[in-house]
Amino acid sequence: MQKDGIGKQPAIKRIKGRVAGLPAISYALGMLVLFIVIFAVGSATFLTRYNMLTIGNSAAILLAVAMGQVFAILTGGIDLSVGGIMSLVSVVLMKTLEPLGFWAYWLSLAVGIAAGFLNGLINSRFRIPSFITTLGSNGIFMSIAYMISIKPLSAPSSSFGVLDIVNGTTLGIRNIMLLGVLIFMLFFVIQRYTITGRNIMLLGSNEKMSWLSGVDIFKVRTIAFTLSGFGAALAGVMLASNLYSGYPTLGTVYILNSIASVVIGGTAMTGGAGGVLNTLVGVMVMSVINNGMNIIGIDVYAQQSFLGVLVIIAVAISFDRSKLSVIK
Amino acid sequence: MEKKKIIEFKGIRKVFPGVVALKGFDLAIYEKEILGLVGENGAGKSTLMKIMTGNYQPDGGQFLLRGQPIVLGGSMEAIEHGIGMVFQEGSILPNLTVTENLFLCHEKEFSKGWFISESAMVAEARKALEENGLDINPTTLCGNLSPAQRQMVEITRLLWLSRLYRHENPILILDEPTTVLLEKEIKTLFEILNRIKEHATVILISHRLEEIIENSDRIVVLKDGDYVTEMPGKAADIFKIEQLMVGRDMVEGYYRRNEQVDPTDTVVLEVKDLAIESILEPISFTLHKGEILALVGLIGSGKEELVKCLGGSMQATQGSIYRNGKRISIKQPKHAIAHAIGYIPIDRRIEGLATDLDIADNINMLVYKKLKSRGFINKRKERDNANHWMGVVKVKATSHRMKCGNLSGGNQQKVVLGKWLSADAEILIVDHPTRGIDVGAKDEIYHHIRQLAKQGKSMIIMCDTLEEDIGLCNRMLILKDGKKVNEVSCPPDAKPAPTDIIESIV
Amino acid sequence: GKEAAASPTTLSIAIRTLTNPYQANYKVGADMLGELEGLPVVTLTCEGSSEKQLNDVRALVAKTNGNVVFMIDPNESPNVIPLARELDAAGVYWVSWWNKPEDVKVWDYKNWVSHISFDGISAGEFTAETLFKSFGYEGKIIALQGLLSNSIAQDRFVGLQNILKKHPKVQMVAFEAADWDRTIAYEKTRNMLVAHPDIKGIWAANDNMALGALEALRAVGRAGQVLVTGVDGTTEIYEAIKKGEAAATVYNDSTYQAGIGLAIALAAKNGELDVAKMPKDQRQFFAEATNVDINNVDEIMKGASSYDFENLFASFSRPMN
Amino acid sequence: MKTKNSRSLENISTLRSKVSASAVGKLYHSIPISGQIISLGIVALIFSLGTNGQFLHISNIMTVLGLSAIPMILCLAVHQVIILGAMDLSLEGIVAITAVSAGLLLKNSVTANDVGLWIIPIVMLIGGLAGLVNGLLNTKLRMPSFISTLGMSWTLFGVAIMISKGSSIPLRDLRFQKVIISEFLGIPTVFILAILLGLVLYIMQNKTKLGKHMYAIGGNEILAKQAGVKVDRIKISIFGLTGMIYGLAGLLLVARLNSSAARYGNNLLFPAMTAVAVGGVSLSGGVGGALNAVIGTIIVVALNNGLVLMQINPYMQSAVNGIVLISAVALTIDRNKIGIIK
Ligand SMILES: Nc1ncnc2c1ncn2[C@@H]1O[C@H](COP(=O)(O)OP(=O)(O)OP(=O)(O)O)[C@@H](O)[C@H]1O
Ligand SMILES: Nc1ncnc2c1ncn2[C@@H]1O[C@H](COP(=O)(O)OP(=O)(O)OP(=O)(O)O)[C@@H](O)[C@H]1O
Ligand SMILES: [Mg+2]
Ligand SMILES: [Mg+2]
Repeated sequence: MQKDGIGKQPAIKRIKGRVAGLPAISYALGMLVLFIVIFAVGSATFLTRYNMLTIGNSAAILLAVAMGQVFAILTGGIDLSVGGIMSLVSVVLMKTLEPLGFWAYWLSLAVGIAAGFLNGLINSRFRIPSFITTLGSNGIFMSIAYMISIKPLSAPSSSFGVLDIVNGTTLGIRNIMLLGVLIFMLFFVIQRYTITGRNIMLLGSNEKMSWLSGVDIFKVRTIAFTLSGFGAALAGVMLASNLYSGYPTLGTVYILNSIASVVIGGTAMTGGAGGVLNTLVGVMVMSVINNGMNIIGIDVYAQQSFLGVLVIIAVAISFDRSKLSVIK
Repeated sequence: MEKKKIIEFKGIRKVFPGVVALKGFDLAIYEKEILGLVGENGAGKSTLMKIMTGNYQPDGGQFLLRGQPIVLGGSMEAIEHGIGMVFQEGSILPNLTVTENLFLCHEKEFSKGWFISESAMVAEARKALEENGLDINPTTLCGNLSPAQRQMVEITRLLWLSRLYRHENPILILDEPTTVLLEKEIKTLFEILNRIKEHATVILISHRLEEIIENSDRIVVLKDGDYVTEMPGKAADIFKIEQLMVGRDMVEGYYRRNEQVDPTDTVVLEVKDLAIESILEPISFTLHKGEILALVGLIGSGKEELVKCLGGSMQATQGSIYRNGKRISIKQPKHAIAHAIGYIPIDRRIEGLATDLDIADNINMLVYKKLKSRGFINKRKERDNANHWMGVVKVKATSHRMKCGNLSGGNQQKVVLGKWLSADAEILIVDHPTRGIDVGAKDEIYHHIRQLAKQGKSMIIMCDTLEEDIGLCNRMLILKDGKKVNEVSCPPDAKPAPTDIIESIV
Repeated sequence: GKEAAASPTTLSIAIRTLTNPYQANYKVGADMLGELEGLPVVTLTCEGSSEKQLNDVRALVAKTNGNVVFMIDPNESPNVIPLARELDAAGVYWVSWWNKPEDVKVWDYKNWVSHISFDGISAGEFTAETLFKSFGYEGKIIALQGLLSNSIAQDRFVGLQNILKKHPKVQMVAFEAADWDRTIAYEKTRNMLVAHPDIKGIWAANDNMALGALEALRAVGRAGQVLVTGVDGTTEIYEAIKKGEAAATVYNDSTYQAGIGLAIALAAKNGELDVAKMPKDQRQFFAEATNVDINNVDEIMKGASSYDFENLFASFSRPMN
Repeated sequence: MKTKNSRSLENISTLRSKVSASAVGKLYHSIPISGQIISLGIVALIFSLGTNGQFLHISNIMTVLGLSAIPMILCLAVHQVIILGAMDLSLEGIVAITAVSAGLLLKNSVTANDVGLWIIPIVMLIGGLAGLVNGLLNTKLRMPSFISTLGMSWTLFGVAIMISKGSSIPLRDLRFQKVIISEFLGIPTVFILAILLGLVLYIMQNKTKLGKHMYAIGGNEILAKQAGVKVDRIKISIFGLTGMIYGLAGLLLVARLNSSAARYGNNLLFPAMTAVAVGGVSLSGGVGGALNAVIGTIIVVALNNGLVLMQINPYMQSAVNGIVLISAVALTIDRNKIGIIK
């Protein structure tokens, strides 16, 4: 528990010492359960099937962006362009639904992946910090979306059928949620069981060592940002199908929310620690809080504050400090 | 001559999750002595010292300073009580200048009112550096210094501090200070230490037993977090100490000479006229299958740069490299690795290890391809590979999932070695294979190097001591001022004498 | 459900934010109706996220077991589609204000009672006309657009362009998007004033931006010489009109919007309106907004003494096709 | 392709070393922000050509300087935390709460308050307290500053909305606005104020213990602690100081627009962070200082100004902004100094 050179144990740690031995993620899970209990006690409707599906739906979309985002963050970088990518993807999808039908989905995903690839290329080849790269490219993607359509695009009613493939339900569960589960499994396997995933972790924890050990850091960085673009593209597609619409500011709010979910889950902004599983918990915490506040009827003026305080409490209790030698 | 006790440990215990680092340790330290502290990697030496400086709090027992029980809150408090330490991991901040590092936390000595006088600081820094025979510009960023220079800056800081607080008898702790130093600097360091011993206590930790014996007044041996024994310095017997540390008799025969095999005739690597502008003049040599080639030369001889070119972290300005007769180009480390050339850098903590990841992640990183089954990395294979290599290099840890940052300094080195030994390199370039590693494990590593040679792997080594170079290698290249000056063959039965070699080095 | 009917129906407004006075007044209207009817009121803000708006609505439907009616100001126009489909499925009555794509028709959905909007084009036209009159229909102007993707912003801008076509001697030398934001409007205006120091007026798509532009004019010492116009009808712009620093605004009474929207939805819920039989003119229509300039500003500032939420379609101005 | 690239990188570095050997090179390297100055030069050149010299007209320069004052103050605030290696996202929340407080405490049309000049210490106190909480959460509860400050931002923004009921509060006291829009020797007073703040911070960073220790923490927190740096205390002070400066900026925003609202805090964070990065402050800590913050802000503000002057279509502005941003940084970032590019 003790860190190099860090003398006293903070109070939180001492309390935690008593339940030590549990894997760190269990605190986050415990936190999640606690919130669920509080909201369930606060309102009888919180645990209804309808509301669970609502939470699941919004969590699935946030999960897709955050899954991508976490790869950018694991390398020690950040992806501020997920919002722009989501928006662009949504516009492309709406624009091409009618002529292309289901193929529009593939086209939209390809656009998002290409956007992520571009980020990775600029970041690694020209050695420009990802903060600047993706901040800049976010603007570029938004402008492209504006060029495609200035007006918000809505799905033509003729293509509701195609949209309902993503937006419909299977055996009473929203397809978007099923998609969320698939995306989670995919990213989980990539992080844990592929060499690329391992190399991303290595790069995040010691870049120079990775380079000296023969890791192709250009390639790995590019892949990480491409994955981030892929996650954002998936989220864009899900959201656009969900809202039957696409417009150039659709994804903006997901930039900060995706980063927040990643960090709440316990992934360090410095890279190399945390990952996909943590992010799942972070996303669930965010989604449950957001929904629960409405369900138990927190005054709207107070909601923003309530969210802030809850997030602080959640992280204070559940953040896994044992993996990090410094908390920045 | 009765010396006064200045420090006393009584039953000091320190427990980390899963490890008892110190098991009720008792020791007294006296005024005006150089105390040598030796023990295996992970024996608890650094932990004990960090308790002395207040960086760790003991979980039990008592720490008496000048007869008084005391609890220190951190380095700064320790310094005020006259205890200063040079840490094994180094504590120089790369983004600050030499001056800023030297006087970090003591800027008030140079303040006029609220403001610090930069010029006074630089002047004092220059003086302090000169006193220790260092030719370093006080305004350079420490990130640009060599590891040796950084270490000397730290020692300078310590010496300056001990003077600042004017304690009757300051206590200076040096945790493996010589691992990154050059011969000349080591000599200067010990001259200084022997001089200040007149009014100070010096605690010295090192795995180079020769220098411990030569310079200590008293040697204390630790094993598994416990005090084993102590003996007077100068007369101590190196074999006895080794035996005490390791707990068994060391295999006779230095450097496993008896296991040395003759290389085959197959040339696996040929270097032709390789040169680096203003560092290395065109050099040519060959490396055979199963051969151990030692590169010997002083700093500035160009040997470090030469191997960096082979490893891909530096670029030669001319010349060519042939691998199995085919010309290859190495622009980046990954190219070298693609040609089965592995380079183990000397600055292992920074360049070799991901301290926030666990042992298995570090050991396995080069061989993930072999750990896959059905396209995905297999957890069981991962565990087995990590455990195998941890055994070979004798890493002392609770499990293969222990975070590398929590390992002792020597064990971190071993992890890096294990990682590279496990890699399928046909040619291994090892910059100081046994640096910071205890005698028991050293022997194991010699054995392993011999095994690799027997399997037909070739190696280029640069060792801690000339004796080690001579003992390990089949052949030796001697470099001087960027030129190859000599080539000496070292068969097991006719090793040259170090004195003969030194002539061509200097 | 059946037991749910025993508990009172919740009145809910789903709007964008409470951080600007126009939007904040929605809440006032909703609370007013709530008090009148003795029903609970819930305000949902989405802070610019369409997805949050949809989910918040869903969450409230879940919480109330469907015993709820909505007045919704959709975050973006196409969002009415999922809202309409969702609320149809849940059998919840609702009324939307402002945003709707033209090709989406209210009468294709059974629980979407009405869509009401103020005519953005005519608002843009009125403010432009009044602004141009202030400098005699000859000279240069600059313009501040709202959030670019927003259709109301685009409508108002179309209104401005219509009037520009009418008066060829008025020239729009530059326009910028200031995202409805006062600070951004200030900065964009300061920058545009460097390139075009000789302008005669500033047209803004809402009051907030107009007030930002006004402070920018003050900073260069030209407040009062160059007039600004906005849309929304806030107290601050009225004062500026009275001081001769602003030319005009259009008052959209969001208090009334919220109250009447909820009243219509509630009437449908209570069976007082038979949605299927309502004429198309009541299903989607433009409501009357109040054009404000120096002539009527004092009267408008006194405010509505009371609101009439009984006469559901009193504000009807013209049909929307 | 790969080899070609590494060669071009190599060429750049040999070019760099050749440049640094020359006299010009020495000068280049002796000025810590020379890269950024060149970047500003390039931006100025492009826009002067694009606007027939209007960009470099004195009135435009003064406009740019005047407009850069508030972002500069914010950037000067946030860059301090970045030097520590931490992150501060509470900017928007703290500005919102101080702006609303200023609106309600100065003579206004909603309440009967009028604290006059006392408002200056009051907003700094409010901001400072919020900053202290940031620091305490980060050091004592060991929470990553990224999330603790984000949580603080949401919390304070919510409080600001609650106490202002979401509406804007017009001021009835014109004195502050007068000061803000006044000029001294033809230079906008706010800009002078911002520069003075920059100077104070510059001296603090280079001439005081607090400053030196700040950099030590940014370099490596563990080692700094080992050397005896009181890490927690310094982090808390810096977070507090940063909060105080936010408070000041909140007041200036209110004064400039002569009214206050919670949403005045919106859209301020990213420009400030961009200025930090463009100015050459390493986002991983320990490198860069007040000078970098100042020049970074001027570049960013000049960029926005140029886009408007050149009448780039608003729909395209974010793209042009993005491209120019990336190119400016690509040309000038000192990759050796920043070290690893993340
Ligand atoms: N005066 C000397 N007496 C005995 N051996 C010497 C002397 N000078 C050099 N050597 C030997 O020559 C070799 C090279 O020494 P040097 O100190 O330059 O390099 P090093 O310690 O191997 O490298 P590094 O700079 O990486 O620490 C070593 O094996 C050293 O023991
Ligand atoms: N922060 C820590 N967390 C967990 N275990 C630790 C920590 N620091 C040290 N240890 C363990 O305590 C034991 C003693 O370590 P210490 O660093 O004192 O060894 P050492 O004698 O200095 O070894 P070396 O010669 O390798 O430097 C080791 O087993 C090490 O793994
Ligand atoms: Mg040690
Ligand atoms: Mg040496």
